Order: sequence, then structure tokens, then C-alpha cells
Amino acid sequence: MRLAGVARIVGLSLVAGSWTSAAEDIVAVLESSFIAKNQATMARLQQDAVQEVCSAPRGTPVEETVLSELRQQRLDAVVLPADGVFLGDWQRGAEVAGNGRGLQSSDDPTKPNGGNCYACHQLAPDEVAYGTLGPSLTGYGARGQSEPMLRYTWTKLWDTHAYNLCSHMPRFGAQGILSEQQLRDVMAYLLDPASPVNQTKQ
Amino acid sequence: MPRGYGVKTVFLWSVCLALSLGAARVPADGVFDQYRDLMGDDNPAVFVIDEGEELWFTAQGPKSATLEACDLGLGSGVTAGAYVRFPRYFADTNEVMDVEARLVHCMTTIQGRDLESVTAKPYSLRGDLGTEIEALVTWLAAESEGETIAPEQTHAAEREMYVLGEEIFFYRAGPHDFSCATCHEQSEMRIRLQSLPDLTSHAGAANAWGSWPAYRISQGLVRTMGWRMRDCFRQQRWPELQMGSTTSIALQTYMAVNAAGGVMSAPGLKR
Amino acid sequence: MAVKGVTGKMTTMKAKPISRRRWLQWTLVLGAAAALPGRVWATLVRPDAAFGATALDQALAALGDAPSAHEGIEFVTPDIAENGAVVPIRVAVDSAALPNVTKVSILVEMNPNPLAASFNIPPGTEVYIETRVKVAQTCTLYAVVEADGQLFMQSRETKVTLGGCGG
Amino acid sequence: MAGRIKIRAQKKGDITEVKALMRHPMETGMRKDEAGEAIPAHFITEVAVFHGDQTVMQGHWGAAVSANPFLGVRFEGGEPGDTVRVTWEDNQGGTGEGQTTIR
Repeated sequence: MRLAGVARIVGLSLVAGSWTSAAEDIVAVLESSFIAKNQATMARLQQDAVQEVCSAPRGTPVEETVLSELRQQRLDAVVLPADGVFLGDWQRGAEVAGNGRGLQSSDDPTKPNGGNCYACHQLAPDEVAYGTLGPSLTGYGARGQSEPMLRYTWTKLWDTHAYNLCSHMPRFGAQGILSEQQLRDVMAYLLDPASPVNQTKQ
Repeated sequence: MPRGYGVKTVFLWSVCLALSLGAARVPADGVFDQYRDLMGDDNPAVFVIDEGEELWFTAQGPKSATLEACDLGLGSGVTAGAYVRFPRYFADTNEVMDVEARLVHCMTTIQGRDLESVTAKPYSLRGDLGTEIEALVTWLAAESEGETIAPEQTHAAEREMYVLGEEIFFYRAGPHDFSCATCHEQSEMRIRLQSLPDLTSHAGAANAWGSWPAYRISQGLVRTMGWRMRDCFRQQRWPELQMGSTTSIALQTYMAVNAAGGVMSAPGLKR
Repeated sequence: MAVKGVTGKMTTMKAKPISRRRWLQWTLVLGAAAALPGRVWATLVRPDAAFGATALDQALAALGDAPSAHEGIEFVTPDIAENGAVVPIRVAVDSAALPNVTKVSILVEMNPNPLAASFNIPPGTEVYIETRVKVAQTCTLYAVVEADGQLFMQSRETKVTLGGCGG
Repeated sequence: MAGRIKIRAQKKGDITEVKALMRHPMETGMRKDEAGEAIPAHFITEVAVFHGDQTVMQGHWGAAVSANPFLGVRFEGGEPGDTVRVTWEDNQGGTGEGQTTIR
């Protein structure tokens, strides 16, 4: 158990010099504070470019060029559905939207991941247990199914940073959280007129 | 030491205290107000407070010593008002420590118990009624009931722990790019019906810091802030946070300093 | 092992945090348990058939004939429960409107075993029960009372949502 | 092993209100622990409230009563200083006991 040992070492360096928030120091602290558990490996503590740029505590400025470059990279990296079919089955989409599991140390890695959309969004008007971190998507189907709207919605799900860098929303496609079929089903749940998302409140 | 109510003497506690719900977190639109009113003040955490107090006075370990000699920063054995000064720097270990780390230190030094066994199972698993650490931290929090939250920031290490805590608070990682800030950087927000305190603000931090540890009705257990962060990181898809680790101490320093001036009202009652 | 007996004045204002140190002024009774006054509940047989029932109508049949709704029963449950593990409920019967109630049972329609608890009310005790029950999923809860050999009931729906962050 | 019960009994007009909190896990037998092993059923089956030596309420409970159970009852009469006692028995032969005096 490295509790006392490591905390002492870090404690000492804290006292000796003022804390420089260089990235390596924080990773060292994190690595001394966590242990891998099931599928939640220590590698998950390492940041990629998006995470690093978007981890600046509030108020620390990041040059606009860095942001726009990264946003463009994300946009270019988006993978549209292979056969150009954007919409799947809204019933299965409803399940993905309501499933909060997937990729946690407590989850069964053989089971499909959930999208947990209801955690942050209102969707079907009759479902009262919805979150408010994201905008309400109730009645999203009214936006229609034009090519641009399909591409926009798909890209938001695939990697929202392509439009809105440092958004709180996970990169469901780019990070491999949801499969292509699951993304199609969520698209249907959002856009299919028959989906509960597009019905009026009972 | 048998857990919970394995104590031989029959305690005919005739006293039932009415532990307030503390600053219970309910969504802004009060969807659970009716539920909380019906629940009233009767918080089963009262049992865990008693169990924590008993453990403080129970001799254990190779040195068969109680914890009465443990210095929580206000002098050895002083428990009243100690919790609200944490996390704080201790010269004897040359470290900034949280309550859990300090208790582990006293268990290993005063009682002579080995670090491995004392930290093997800090938090209850499903089916348990409560662990030693949970009960002790719950009693110590109750010993600071009504006190003003005032974490020590006089020592350079304590101030630097705050800076480190803020940095970790905003550190995004894992498949979902979650950081603590993802959920706890805005006020009046909720995940499903679970309200989210804005821990970067004084009001949100004071509300949260002041009401943990708390009895979780969904588990029938009192949980510490250490466990709360560990379970948050689990849902962030991160590896497992270790009790008393630097990240745990830094995040608690960040929260406690943001909460400074608030009132301690724990154990609270939560989902 | 010294156990501190603590008494203190309790403020009863609900909004203010009520602390352990400021307990209500109680007398503290310490000492061995007085002898139990006979196995009082041995005379009252536990309705095992009702507790074992796995469907609402089965449980009700085991309690007696089909209950009819009665306005004299005040049955209070939260419209929406923060968590199904602890759902506070209250049953109160106005004895003028419904006299001679001797038993109150609480049933939760969609629980694996709908009958959660039953209470025998001797004369001189108000028909008033407060407790907390587990509700497996959103469903109807029933308060069933027995008076003069007849069953009456009141029902209310309580919504149980997938709480927390869904994970 | 007697489980703990915390009781408060308060005279209100001509009735006495009793509120009790009991320390008990109330396991249904349907839950599994982290290792996937079923946690055996362990719940209070009988509970009773006494005013002096008079039975005020007697109940049969199933596993659907919440963990660390709460019980509120009211009975006519009762004077400050009278004894109010609560006892329970569970399906594993455990018992619980608590006593107070009316305020």
C-alpha cells in the first residue's frame, strides 16, 4: 500500500518548491493515487490533445489558433456511416439512450455500452428522469432528415468537439463508446417521427 | 472488533436524536421535497455515530491501545471541532492529510496495527453494515456539527495542495473525457434527477462539504467523502481512487477551501 | 469501556440542523432488559401464506375477501421516490368514519412479494402507522385494513426512477 | 446479540406518539455481494411496542421493510415518565430491544 510512502515524497516536494503545474507532475500524482480495476486501466489517466487543451481550469486562456486547429482535426477525423445509412431502429435507440453502463470498472465488458443520453438531456417528453447538463432534445425530429441535418447530428454524436471544442459531451464514435449500429439507432430515436422523442406529452 | 452491533453490553439507548437532513441536495425544482418531508428527521446515521464513538474508545492492535491519544490537529484526543479543520498539514508526518489518512496514521502508530490490514477494506461492500473507517469518520464529523468549515491554509503545503486539487478537478481523462468539472462546475444542474452541486462556488461547495459523510438511503450505509470521490471516479470510467491518496487529499482541500465559512451539518441524508 | 451518556436541549426547528449534541432531553435508561411480558406475539399467527404470495391478488386473498375502497383511510406516500429502497409511508384511519379497525397491512403491487408488513392494532391504540418500505419499481401501493371481519383499502401510485447518474 | 433500537416517546394531547429507529440490514435474500454470492435473507419478522406491560402494537414484517427500519405509532393515554419499550425478532433468531420513558 503506497499510501504513506508516496504521499510523503510528494508532500516533501510540495514543501520544497512551489508547485509547478507541469503536466508530468500531475500525472505522477494521479498514478500514485489510483490503482487499475478490471477494465479501468491506469492508461486511462493519460490525456490526448483534446483532453489536455480542455483541462485548463476556468479562466486560463488558450490561443484561438490552437482551438480552431484542433477543431478542424476533429472534424476531419469524423467517420460517417459506411453505407450512408444514418438511421437505425428507434426502439433500440431508446435502450442505448437509457443505459448508463459501459466501460466502468464495475461493468461487464462483454455487454454493449450505453449512451446514457438521459443523464444530461430531456428526450421523450413523458420521461421525468432526465438531466439538464445538455439542452432538451425533445421534438428533435422536427428538424427533418435533410443530408446536412443527418451529417450534423451524426457528427455531434461521433465527436462533438468537431463543432464545439471542449464540450462536456463524450465522443461516442471517436472514442469507440458506441458502435456504428448503436449510433444509427440513437439517430433514429432522435429523428424518427414515430419515436417517443417526437410525440407530445401524454 | 465485531462490526456494528456485536458489542456485548446491551445498549438501551433511550435517546433518539433527530439528525437533520443536513443540507440535503434536492433538484432545484424540488421534485423530492415531498419525499424528504415524509422522511422527516429520523436518519439511521445515528447508529453509525455511536459505533464510531465506541471504536474511538476501544483498545485494538498489538499495542492494545484506544485512539484517545490520536492528535487530529487540535491536540491529542481532541475530537470536538477537529473535522472542520481538515485537510491540514501535520509536522509529525510532514504531509497534508485528510481525516481518513490521519486515522490510518494513528491506527498504525498508536495501536501498532499494520498499514496493509488497516487499509485493506476502507469502505463497506454490498451486504456490510459499515466499516471501522466509515464509523470513525462519521462520529468525527458529528463532533464538528454546527462548526464553521475552516480548513487550515497557513502552511505552504496546504496552499499548494489547493492548487493541485483545482488542477485535478479540471483534469479530463478516460474514454468519456470526464473530469470532476464536467458535472460540478455549474449550478442548478442535474444528472437525471440527481442534483449536482457547483463545487467551484462557495454555496455549492459548502452545501456538499458540510453534508458529507452522509447516510445513503439507496445503500443503507453512511458513506465518507473519500468513498464519494472513489465512486464518482468509477462513473467517470477512471481506475480506483485510493483512500488517503494525494489526489483524494488535494480534491478535498479544493472543496473544503471553497466551502470555508460554511456550516458543518453531517452526517446528512442522501439518495 | 466508558460510554458517554449525553443529554442536551434539542431545538425542534426543522430547518436548522438538529445536532447529536443538542439532543432532546431524554432520560437514559441503562440496565438489563426487563423480562419480556410473555411471548405476546405467539398468540397472533404470522400470515405466512400472505407473506409468501408472489402476486397482489394472491396476497389479498390470503388476507381475506376482496377489499373495497374506503375514504376513511388516509394513505400517504410520496408521488415520486428519490430511491425505491426507502419509501416513507403513513396510514391513518379516522375511527369515526371507519370504526373497529384491528389490522393494517401494507402491500406493494410489483414487489416480488407484495405484502410488506402487517400491523395488529389492539383497542386503545390509534390506527396510525408510519414506516418505510422497499418499492421495486413504479407501481401502486395499498393500505388494507380489517374492521369487523371486512377488508377495506386505499391505494396510491409511487414513481420510482432510475436514480443517480445511471451507472 | 440484541440489536439497538432508538426510541422517542412524546405525549401529545391525550395520545402518546412513539417513533423508533432499528439497526438491522433487512436483507431480502435476493441481493448478491461483490463476489456474486447471494447474501442470505436476514430481516425482522416480528416487532412489538409496549406501554408498561400493555401491548400497544404488534406487527409481522417481510423483507420489503427498508433497512434500518423506522416505525411510528400512537396510543391513547400514557403519562410522562411511563416506560415505552420496543422489541423485535428476526428470521435468524436475532432479537432487538430498546426502552425509553414518555416525555
